[in-house]
Amino acid sequence: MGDKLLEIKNLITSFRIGDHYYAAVDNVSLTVNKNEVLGIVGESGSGKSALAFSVMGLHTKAKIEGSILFNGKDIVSLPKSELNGLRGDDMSMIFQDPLTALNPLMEIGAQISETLILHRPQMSLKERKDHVIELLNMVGIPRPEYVYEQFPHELSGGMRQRVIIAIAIANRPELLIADEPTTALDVTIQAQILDLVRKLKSEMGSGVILITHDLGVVAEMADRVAVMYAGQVVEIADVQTLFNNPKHPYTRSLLNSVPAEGQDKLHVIQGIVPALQNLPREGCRFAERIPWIESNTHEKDPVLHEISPGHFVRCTCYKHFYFPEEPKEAKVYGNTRG
Amino acid sequence: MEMNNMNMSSQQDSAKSPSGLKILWRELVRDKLALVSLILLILIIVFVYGVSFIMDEKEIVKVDLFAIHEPPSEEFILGTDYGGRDVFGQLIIGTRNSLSIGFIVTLLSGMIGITFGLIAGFFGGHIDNVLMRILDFFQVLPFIMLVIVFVSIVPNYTILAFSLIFTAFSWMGIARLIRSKALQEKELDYVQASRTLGTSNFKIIFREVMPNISSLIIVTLTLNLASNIGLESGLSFLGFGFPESTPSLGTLLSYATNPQTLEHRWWIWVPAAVMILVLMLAVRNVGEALRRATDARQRRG
Amino acid sequence: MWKFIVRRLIITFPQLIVLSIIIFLMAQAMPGDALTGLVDPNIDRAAIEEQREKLGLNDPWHIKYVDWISGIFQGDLGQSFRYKMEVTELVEQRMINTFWLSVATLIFTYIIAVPLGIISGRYNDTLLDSSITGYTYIGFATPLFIFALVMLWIFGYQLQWFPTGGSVAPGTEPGTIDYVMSKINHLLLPALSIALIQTVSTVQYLRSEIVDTKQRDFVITARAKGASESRVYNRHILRNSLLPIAAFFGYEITMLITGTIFVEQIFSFPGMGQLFIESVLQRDFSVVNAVVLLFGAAAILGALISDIILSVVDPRIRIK
Amino acid sequence: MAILEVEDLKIYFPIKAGIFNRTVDHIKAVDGVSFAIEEGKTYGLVGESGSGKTTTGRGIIGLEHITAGSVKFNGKDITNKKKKTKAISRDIQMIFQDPYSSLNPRKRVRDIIAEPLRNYENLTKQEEKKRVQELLELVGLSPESILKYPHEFSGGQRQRIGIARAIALKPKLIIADEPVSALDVSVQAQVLNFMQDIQKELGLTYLFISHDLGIVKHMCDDIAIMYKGRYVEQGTKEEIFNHPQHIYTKRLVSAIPDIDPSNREKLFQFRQEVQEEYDESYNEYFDSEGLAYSLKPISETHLVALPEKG
Repeated sequence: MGDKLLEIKNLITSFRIGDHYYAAVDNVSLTVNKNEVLGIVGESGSGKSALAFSVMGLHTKAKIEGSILFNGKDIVSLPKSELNGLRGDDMSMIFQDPLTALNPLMEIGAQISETLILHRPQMSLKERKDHVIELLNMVGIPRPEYVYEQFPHELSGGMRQRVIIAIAIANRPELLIADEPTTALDVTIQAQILDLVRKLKSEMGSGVILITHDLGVVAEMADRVAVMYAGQVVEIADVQTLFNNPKHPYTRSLLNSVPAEGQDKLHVIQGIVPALQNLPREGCRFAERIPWIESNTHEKDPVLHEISPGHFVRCTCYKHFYFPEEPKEAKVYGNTRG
Repeated sequence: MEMNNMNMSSQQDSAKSPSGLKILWRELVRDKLALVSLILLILIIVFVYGVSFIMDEKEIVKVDLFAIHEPPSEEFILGTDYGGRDVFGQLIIGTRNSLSIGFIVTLLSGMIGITFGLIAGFFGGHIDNVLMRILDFFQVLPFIMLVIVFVSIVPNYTILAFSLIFTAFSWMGIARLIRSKALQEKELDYVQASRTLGTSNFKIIFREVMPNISSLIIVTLTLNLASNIGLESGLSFLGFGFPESTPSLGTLLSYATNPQTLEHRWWIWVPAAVMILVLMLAVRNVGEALRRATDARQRRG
Repeated sequence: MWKFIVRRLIITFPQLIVLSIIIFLMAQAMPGDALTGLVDPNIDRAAIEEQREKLGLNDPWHIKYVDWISGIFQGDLGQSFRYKMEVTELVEQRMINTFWLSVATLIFTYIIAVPLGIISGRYNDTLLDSSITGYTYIGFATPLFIFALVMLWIFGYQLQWFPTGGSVAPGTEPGTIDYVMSKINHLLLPALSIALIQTVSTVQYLRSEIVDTKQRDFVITARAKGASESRVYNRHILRNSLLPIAAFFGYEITMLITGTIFVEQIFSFPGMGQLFIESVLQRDFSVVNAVVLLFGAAAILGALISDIILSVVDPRIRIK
Repeated sequence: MAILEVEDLKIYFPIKAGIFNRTVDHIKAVDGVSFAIEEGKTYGLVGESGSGKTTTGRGIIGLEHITAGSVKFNGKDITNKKKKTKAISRDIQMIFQDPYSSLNPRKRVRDIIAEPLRNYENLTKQEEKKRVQELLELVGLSPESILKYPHEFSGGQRQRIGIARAIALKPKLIIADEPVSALDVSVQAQVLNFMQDIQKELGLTYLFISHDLGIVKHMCDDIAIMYKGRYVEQGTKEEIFNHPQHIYTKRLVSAIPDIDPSNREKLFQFRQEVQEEYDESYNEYFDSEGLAYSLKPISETHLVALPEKG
């Protein structure tokens, strides 16, 4: 294991709906090391974006409990001014929707410069402009001097996403959080953007949290992967293990539901992702979606079990899980290596 | 993330009651101020229409030179005006008239505006372009001046003529609103789906699109009702509203342009002013509460 | 941007022409014509008819329209039948009065609207916001003429802080400081009356713009850059929310016209609005037409100006 | 015999500009597209945003005005809306992308599914109700849900309601426009499986429009790749994925993320090579306007847009 850059301990992020608080992120503990890509996978409503926003301190109305240690310092309780010193400098974020994440009334140059003004006030005007142009070059924008004076509406989606990346890497952050960075983009543009993120990461040696619902993107990008379901991490492993030897029923179901070579029928996960206020708060949260698995195989209060070094799985039901389409025996013995 | 949060709560809300109108009603009842306003409004309407039914309007508007400018007394609850006419009676009948004209104009201009807006928005393109140029023009005109001029040049001036003139210049606001909403709506797949299923344009506009903007229509009509009551009394105040023989709240207020009346004979104009204020506030409260109910972002948690 | 402005101008001309046609037709529908008030009733009919022919009053309507419109371009708005003078002359002083009243009103409107709107939007759902929203509620529900009457009653008659009528104290010499001060003094109460009512729509508009902008994604981007809350507001939210206010200017002008008609009447302020009401009541139609034409043109130009301002400040229109 | 034949389809949108807002140019959303679909097959139309794939589908069903070319259904020309008989209209139906907006939120499930029945068939109330219930059962929803409103269902269930509506008239051809791209991964599987099931059951033909090559590979028999309104390549699934000929297709195929992390380095390498080839040979494959050439057959089923010289 490398150096710990970010350590999230027992994080609970809750939102108020009506008179109650509901935890969208429910007791999540994760670490991100330097020069490592941690992929966080989950469907909508899994709490993955809420987790990212918690790390960046971007929730304005959520209740946050637990601790987030960044380079050993807890940033949950940090005063706003100190947090602002970190954001955009030591840690930064790439957003999902390049169409709305840029200020429509500000020139591209000014939007990138802003983050330099905030964190490197000693820079002269000229230095700053040179640096911005260099950044635009780095993220692969042609004719940077020209783009510097353009407005967001004049750029394509892929170009805007590059600008957002330029903003994020302007101060060479130690931690880069990418929240569905390619979801809104075409597949060829996606390949380019992922390539860019990969290149920048290895140049800067930053830790990266890559949040996505796309298993293919994670398989390509991540070193380690955390799978989230209903606000909890249900499985963590290095990327090879997770894709080649997945354990948790949810992970396995998810992997079987995307089309792959030689697959005749896709696996269908029964039921729906419950809404935040209807989340099961006791027992295995995935239990109701695998009703054919006997209920006594679930733990009462499921915890993460380390089944091999670095490979954690929540609940004990994974030992007994099989797909209903397949003969029960074959799978139970064939896949349980423990 | 905040947005996410909101979506969740609005999903929950809509899951409970299927129809938009029911949501509107529930929000309205939950909003204390709006509920009080609504009850007050209903009381005023029932009272005014009820009392004016048993009142002798001819008697009230008859000039009585022996009872000029009498302060409130047992005979005249709110005194008399410069013609010796009973102010209380005029207030009741004036309120009734103002409300009636408010309803008529709101409905007429609403019908024109909604149809105009739906057609412009749904068909878009050239039709929309032409209709919007017409609307732009109407909207930029100094509405009140044109109404005044038309009122003054119409021979055989009646309440009907007044409502028609008023309507002719007050359908634009709702038309613009409905049009922009219809533009958004028609892009939604359910409209496209109806087209592929062989449903006619007329049916799509009035059976598919219109129910989906019904809450917007109700909100706008309510708010328009308030402003139409205000505008009618304003016009009557200037002397271009109801014909002279018809009592109106604005007419009572116009007596206050006489400094003597303004300073010393409060009973003539203050009740009318209060009545207009109460009516407009009450109607607006109801309208704003309805608006909040339709606007998910402003919905109270 | 230039294309936008030119296209906008091209829309404006037909608007002005249609306005003039409507007014012209209105004038045709009005009883009497230019001769009605001028001619001695004892002159025999044939002579009147001759006179009519000479003046072109029997021409077809489109020729009369062309005559009328070319007259307007030469500054000829006709004769006032009541004052027996050129309408242009009659209107001139009134127009100056109304102009200054409008300027004062606009200044008050924005002085009130901008801070209230910003506070209300930034601290939405606080007590401060509720009280500002409460004010807009009442403002929306109060007809201007009632409010103006009450203002006149309280500050004019009861407290006697302000004059109750006219545009200048009688006897003051034009050009002196006293004259200017008296003019301003006469403006304040009517202008404030309109502004306090008219401003509520701007306050509400600004508030909802800010509340909307606050939830936009680029604001989150700005926070993620490490910008302080005040910077987020000043650099991102306010700039983006104030811009649509420019688009509101045209609407403001149209509202102002309605405002002056009521307020000038109530405060006996000798401006265009009062002239308009007087002339309608006295059926002095050449004056009525002139005033409607001027106000209508002002409203059309106000809308034009606000669109041009918007096109200049909004890069999405400016650069295309 | 082909159930649908599209000949040189062109759909242009006017670009209005200048002071008088006159049409100065056209966006060639669909620019000379020809293809045919065999009955009972699934034909995939793939492209990135702005490629014209959706416009093609909407043009065929009559939601867009066709500028030129012809569309034939079972040999009958249906290019012009007026020539399209009611009988043909009911044979072509559409499934929409967004299950949230494609169902009118103010209508009950019964009225939603009955809408096509009311337009084309004269059923009594009882018959209609029975048909709607049958359809609901067919798509795996309980017949009791006829009184519910769309928001009471999940995304996948709504999409199935949309499908029930589309198959109510027993159509022959269904145009599916990105039917699963608005859904979560686990729900996608549900809808895709279901579409395959009813295809077998009702003998449907699909025109399957999607940007997701993985899903297209799973669903389709024949695939066409579109770029800027033109076809760049058409062939069987096998030909497109294993032997792509056009550089654009190669690039698109290489950009698909692989779910196996051990292939990672190989894939980067491959993608790099394809990108280099793309940059080098761009001018060979595209004309001076950056558009694809017309299709040339390289085998019986495989067509590639190559320049004249071959």
